[in-house]
Amino acid sequence: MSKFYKLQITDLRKETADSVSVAFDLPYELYNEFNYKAGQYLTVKFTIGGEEVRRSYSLCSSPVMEEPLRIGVKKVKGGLVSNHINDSLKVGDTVEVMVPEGRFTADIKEGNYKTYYLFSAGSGITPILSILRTVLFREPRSYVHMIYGNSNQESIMFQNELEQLQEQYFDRFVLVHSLSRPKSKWSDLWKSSKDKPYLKGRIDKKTVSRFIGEYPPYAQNAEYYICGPGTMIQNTKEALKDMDVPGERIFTESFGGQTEGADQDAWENATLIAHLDGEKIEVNVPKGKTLLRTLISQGKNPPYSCEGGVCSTCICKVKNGKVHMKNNLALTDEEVADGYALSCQSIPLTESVEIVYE
Amino acid sequence: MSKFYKLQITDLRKETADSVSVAFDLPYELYNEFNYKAGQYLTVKFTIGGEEVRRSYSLCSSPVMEEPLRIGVKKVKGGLVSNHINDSLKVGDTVEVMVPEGRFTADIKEGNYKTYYLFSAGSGITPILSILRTVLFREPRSYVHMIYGNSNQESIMFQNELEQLQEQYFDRFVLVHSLSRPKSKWSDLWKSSKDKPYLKGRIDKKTVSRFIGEYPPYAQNAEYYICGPGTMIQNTKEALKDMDVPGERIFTESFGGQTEGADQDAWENATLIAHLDGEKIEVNVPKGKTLLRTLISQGKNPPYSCEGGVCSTCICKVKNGKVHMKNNLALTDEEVADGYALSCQSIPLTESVEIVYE
Amino acid sequence: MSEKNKTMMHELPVEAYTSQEWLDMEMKYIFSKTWQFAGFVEDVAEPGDYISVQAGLNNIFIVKGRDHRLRAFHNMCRHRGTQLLRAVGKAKKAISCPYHDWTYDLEGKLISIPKREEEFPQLKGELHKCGLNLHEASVDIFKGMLFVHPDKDAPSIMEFFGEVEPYLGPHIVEDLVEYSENDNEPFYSREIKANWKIVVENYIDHYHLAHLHEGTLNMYDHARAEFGWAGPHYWFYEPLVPDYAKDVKNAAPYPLIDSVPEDKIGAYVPWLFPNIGITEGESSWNSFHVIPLAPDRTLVNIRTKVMNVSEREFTRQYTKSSMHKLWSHYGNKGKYEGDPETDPMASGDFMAEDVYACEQQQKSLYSPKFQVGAQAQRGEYAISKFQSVIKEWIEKYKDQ
Amino acid sequence: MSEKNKTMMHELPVEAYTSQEWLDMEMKYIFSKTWQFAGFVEDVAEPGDYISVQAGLNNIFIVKGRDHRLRAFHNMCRHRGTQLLRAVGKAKKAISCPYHDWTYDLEGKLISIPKREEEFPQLKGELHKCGLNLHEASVDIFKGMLFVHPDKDAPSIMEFFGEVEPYLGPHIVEDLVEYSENDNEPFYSREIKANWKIVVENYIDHYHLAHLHEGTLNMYDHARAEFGWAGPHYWFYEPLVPDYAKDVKNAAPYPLIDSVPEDKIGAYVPWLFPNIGITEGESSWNSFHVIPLAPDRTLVNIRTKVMNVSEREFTRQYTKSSMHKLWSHYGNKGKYEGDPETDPMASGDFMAEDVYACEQQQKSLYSPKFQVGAQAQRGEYAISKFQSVIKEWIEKYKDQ
Repeated sequence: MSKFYKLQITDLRKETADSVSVAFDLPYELYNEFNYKAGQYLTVKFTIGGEEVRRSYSLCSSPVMEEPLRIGVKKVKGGLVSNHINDSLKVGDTVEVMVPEGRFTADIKEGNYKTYYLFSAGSGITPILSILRTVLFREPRSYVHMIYGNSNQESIMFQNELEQLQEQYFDRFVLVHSLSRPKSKWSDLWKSSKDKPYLKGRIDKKTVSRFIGEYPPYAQNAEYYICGPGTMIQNTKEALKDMDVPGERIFTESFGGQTEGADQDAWENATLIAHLDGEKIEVNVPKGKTLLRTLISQGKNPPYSCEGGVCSTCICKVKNGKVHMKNNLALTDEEVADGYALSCQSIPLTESVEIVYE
Repeated sequence: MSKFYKLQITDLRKETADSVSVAFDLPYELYNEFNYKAGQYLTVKFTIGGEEVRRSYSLCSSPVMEEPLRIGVKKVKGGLVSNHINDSLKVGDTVEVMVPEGRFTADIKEGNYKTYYLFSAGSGITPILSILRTVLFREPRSYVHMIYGNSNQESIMFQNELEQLQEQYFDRFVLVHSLSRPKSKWSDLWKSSKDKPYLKGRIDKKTVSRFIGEYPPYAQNAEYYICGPGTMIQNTKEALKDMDVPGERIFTESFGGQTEGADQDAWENATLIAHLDGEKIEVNVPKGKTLLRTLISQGKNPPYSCEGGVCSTCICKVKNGKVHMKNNLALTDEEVADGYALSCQSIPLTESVEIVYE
Repeated sequence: MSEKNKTMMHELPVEAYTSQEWLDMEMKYIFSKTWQFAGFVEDVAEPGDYISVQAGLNNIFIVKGRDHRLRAFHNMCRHRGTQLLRAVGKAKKAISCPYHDWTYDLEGKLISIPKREEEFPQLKGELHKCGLNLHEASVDIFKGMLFVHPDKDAPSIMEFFGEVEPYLGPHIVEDLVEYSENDNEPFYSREIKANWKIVVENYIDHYHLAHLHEGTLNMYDHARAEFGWAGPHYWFYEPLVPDYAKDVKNAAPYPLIDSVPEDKIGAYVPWLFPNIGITEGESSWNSFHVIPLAPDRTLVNIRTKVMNVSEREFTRQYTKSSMHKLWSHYGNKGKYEGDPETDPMASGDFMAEDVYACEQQQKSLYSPKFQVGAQAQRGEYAISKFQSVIKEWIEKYKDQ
Repeated sequence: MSEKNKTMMHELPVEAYTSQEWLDMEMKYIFSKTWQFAGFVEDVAEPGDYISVQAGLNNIFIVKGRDHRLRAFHNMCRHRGTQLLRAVGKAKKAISCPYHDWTYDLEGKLISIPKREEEFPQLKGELHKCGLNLHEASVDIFKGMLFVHPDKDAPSIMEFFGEVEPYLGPHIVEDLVEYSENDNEPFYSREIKANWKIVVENYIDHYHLAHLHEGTLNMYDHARAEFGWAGPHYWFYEPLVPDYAKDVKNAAPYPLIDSVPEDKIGAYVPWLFPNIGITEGESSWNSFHVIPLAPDRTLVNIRTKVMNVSEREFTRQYTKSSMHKLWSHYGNKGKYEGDPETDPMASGDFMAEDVYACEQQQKSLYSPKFQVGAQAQRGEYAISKFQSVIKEWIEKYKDQ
């Protein structure tokens, strides 16, 4: 499950002042294992300052093109791994990488006739770029209507690539930039050019509803992909729901700052009974620690990868007691109702909690 | 086939200055064999000046009335047999007669509802009279529209009989006389009488087309019977064809002068191979002789009766080589195309000719 | 089979008057197997004139050849079946289908196909020998009327009508001329909401004359009616009532038809199987053509002929008749009192009375309670006889 | 089975064109298994707008959600089947059945039942989980046209039309505007007395163009036509005749459609299976919708689109064209001489000519003599091909 492979960096490309994309060389014998879907991510492992840390970064490359695996990484303020990648890695370095994972994927098939709405903000572009390029390349009859939010012109990742796509697929691809703090000289430039309009402000409900009104779906099988910070996801999703977009057509992936749920009182020193690989583990959960981290600190080896509530590798079933997930971007409401939880995000709400890794 | 019966003359009636009708006594035992259809003819045989001669004369009697067989014979200038009959025969004489033959017949049935167009000229009246009387008597619902052409009033054969029929069947029988050289006093007489109009001139295209226009068919199953000299037949037939009368509704019988085809160069002394009654005969054809006469002069007994190209008794099939028929009033174009020929009219066109009597 | 289907109209089940299946059968086994009325001889007067008529399932055109003989062909191109000729017209030497210009001569022979070589390489040799000539039908004339039969080798029209002919009126129809308010339209034409057999049965029903038409057809002497059957056809005759007979010359609405001898004046009203009646009267002669449109819809076309006299003479008779005292007692009083404009039973018009009776009878056929109560053995004998002929005819051809 | 029923129209028996049974089969196995034309995208322009259309046996309504995405549902209340929405309208947030006020949201979910507790105690829990939501259908857009499919999980519309798309005209339909004499009515609408397949076969018959339409569609160069089959669909293209092509800018009746490059001007006339043709010309673009009403009745609705220009510009082109000398030789001369008002064959109107041919052909199908004589191997190839597709489709679904 959590096996890491050593892959060599073949390319490192500065995308903006504070972001980089990293391409890996994939040996032929790993082709099958590293087969991926547009929208999935790679989990990388570093040992920084003696501590093993894992992070997941979405692939911005497309699985249907002859190109190396590539992830996009934007510096997070004080972010251990993102700064390491941006500042210290160089071509030729070897990185430990897990096989691609993630449920934020589109079912892209040549015969499809769909309209894809892509909403992304900041580094949320990475999986969206992968989906975008794959759709345009693989589904010659589908349409893509996309908004990309950034703070200003200079923080737009993959700018050249996006412009090329706009030119190449002008009849099926609409891209509107949304800039929260646009630099005026550049905006003046844009205003004079019909091809490069942008919306001012953050991606919010009004932006979304106007955008869809202006670019209604042509192919009626429409799907909505959202990737960005939690608030952007929340806003976009609510806007779509207000417009009666059915929930099953909306797909989200959280990037950047997490949306915390309402503060929950964790049960201090609750008892955790965990069934893992046939072993029954009983242990107290220290305050503030997640069920996953509690087990890891006991030397156990529970499955996990992103530790961000996104990937669902650490999924478990709650048999007794209740837990609160600080963040859940992976499980559906129904899965939660059925008792599933992400152990990397879960803190106990009851005196005793019993979980099973299935 | 060519069997002759001796019949006694019971009546000889002068029809015009140069024509006579001859009635024969038919013994009861010959009733069946001499059963005939209106329009057929008898072939009579005489030995005149030591030579055996045969001629065919149409029956003017009707098979459906209780009356003797009767033929009409008009003198032909220099005609051996017609003069003999007109001048030498008397009641009580015996004549050698073959059974009635001929394809110029109408299918007369009580239930019929037809319009008969009868065209006749001169002695061509004889078979026409037979058809006319039979139709009027047997088909109470049919109509007859008739033209009878003669040179003048005095050469009209069967005049009384025709007048009687006009009176009796006034609602179904129209008769118009056509006189080429009418005698004026009589014509004056006629002009004063509505019942006896006549057309002046020979029966030609205009006459035919006007006549039909004036007396269109009432019953729509119309048939056209033509009997007279070759030119009269030709003219009438062409007139009918010009009016789109279908060929299969037209029936003709030639009387008097024959229409010769284009002169053909006969192959002198051609070899004739004839298959007759199981025998294979090989013989040279002398110049000017027909195939029939060649075989007869060799003492063979080929079937024949009229020797005028009318009756088709002498029909044979040409297996090899080509022949020319001087006259053909019996075979259809299709029969000729299928290789049939009248041997009494055929002269060889190729060095060798092979025929079969079937 | 439902209960209702077993209910009988004398000889035929009720469904024979209501179902499409029965109409289909009749179309196949009666209307396509009989001589069908097609008009008057003068409708196709000159060479080249044609008319096309629907005779049962068959649309047939009649064209007069230059030999003045009529030909009849199924009005349907042998290529894809498109109708060749419209209602009435004048044909040139050839007939072209409007759809793809296949062309036939007036004998029905196929003489030209556009793009023959490229498109139809299988059609070799002479075109008229390719088996694609027009289907021939039969046409003939009876009593001045044109009849067609869909079969090329139809039995003679006289085999069909011969037996009834002696019972028809002595009128010489060919000498009469048609009378109509509008050119090219029948004197009377109306769609009746009833099965065609209901209309026929009304026509041949003697029993109703003195009742339904007590005020409209009372100038004929119903008591002295004679009638009978001849082949599949019905014949009927009744003389004038004495009051009318004694001054018919002045009272008749139109000039008397002179081909009828004085002692034979009366109404000859035969029904020619299956769907054409003729009404041969003292001063007019009419064809009464009954055309099924649907199980419950029937078109009736009446064409009328009168003496060929000058308009002045015609008008003089009409005026004389309309002022004649006879008509105050006879011929045009409604059965019921009411508005003659809106109530057929008060109209004083016998056709309106008949139409009313037919439509009301048809309506009742759909009632679960419907049953025939009783049959007048003389006055309605023709009705059950007609129904048996229908049955016989269907039986005869059904298994062929 | 009678003789007649075995007579074939190329691939199909004649009864396929005359019997209710066949129409029923087609309704089940063709019209309920294919994407059916439902209008133009602008018919459902704004959120809340809906239209309801009959697609084969299914009445389906299309409604635009506030997300501007179309939904399609079977237009029938799950309670007792009453139709929910009439032809055209604007929906609020919910759809109520007029009969008992059962109410559904725009996603088709049942959200309210009057007197639910007393009357329907068996319906427990959330209403939309009671299995009584509206039956979903599919809706999608192709070439600016709305299509519906009665199945919720219909195969993609592009699976259906994809193969023929490359053969369609380069016209950008979405840029054109509808042209009609009367608002909300199609440019042309007419009930034709013929089976729907006769109408289709006429549409795809290349052989008749130079003949039936010799005076009306002669501005297109039939000799240079190209055509073929793509999936179940037929495509057809022919260029303008040189006379017209060289001055098309002045001669075209309406302003030239600017999305068509000069070298691609012509008539693109595909037939999209089973019952929608489009006619993409030099200055107009038309949908030709063929709707079966009965075995022998078919409704044809034509909607037409033209360039989105000012009325002045439109009128200027129309005037220029109508005075253009080209049209004295082309485009509007009847095949026969006669009264253009009453005689379709003298009308100079190609639709009238086609209607005439179809109706005449249908009539002949009932004749016992009817047979197809021969088939033009190139000009009529599409007809038998279309018939095989019909057959295949029925075979495919009949045993499922």
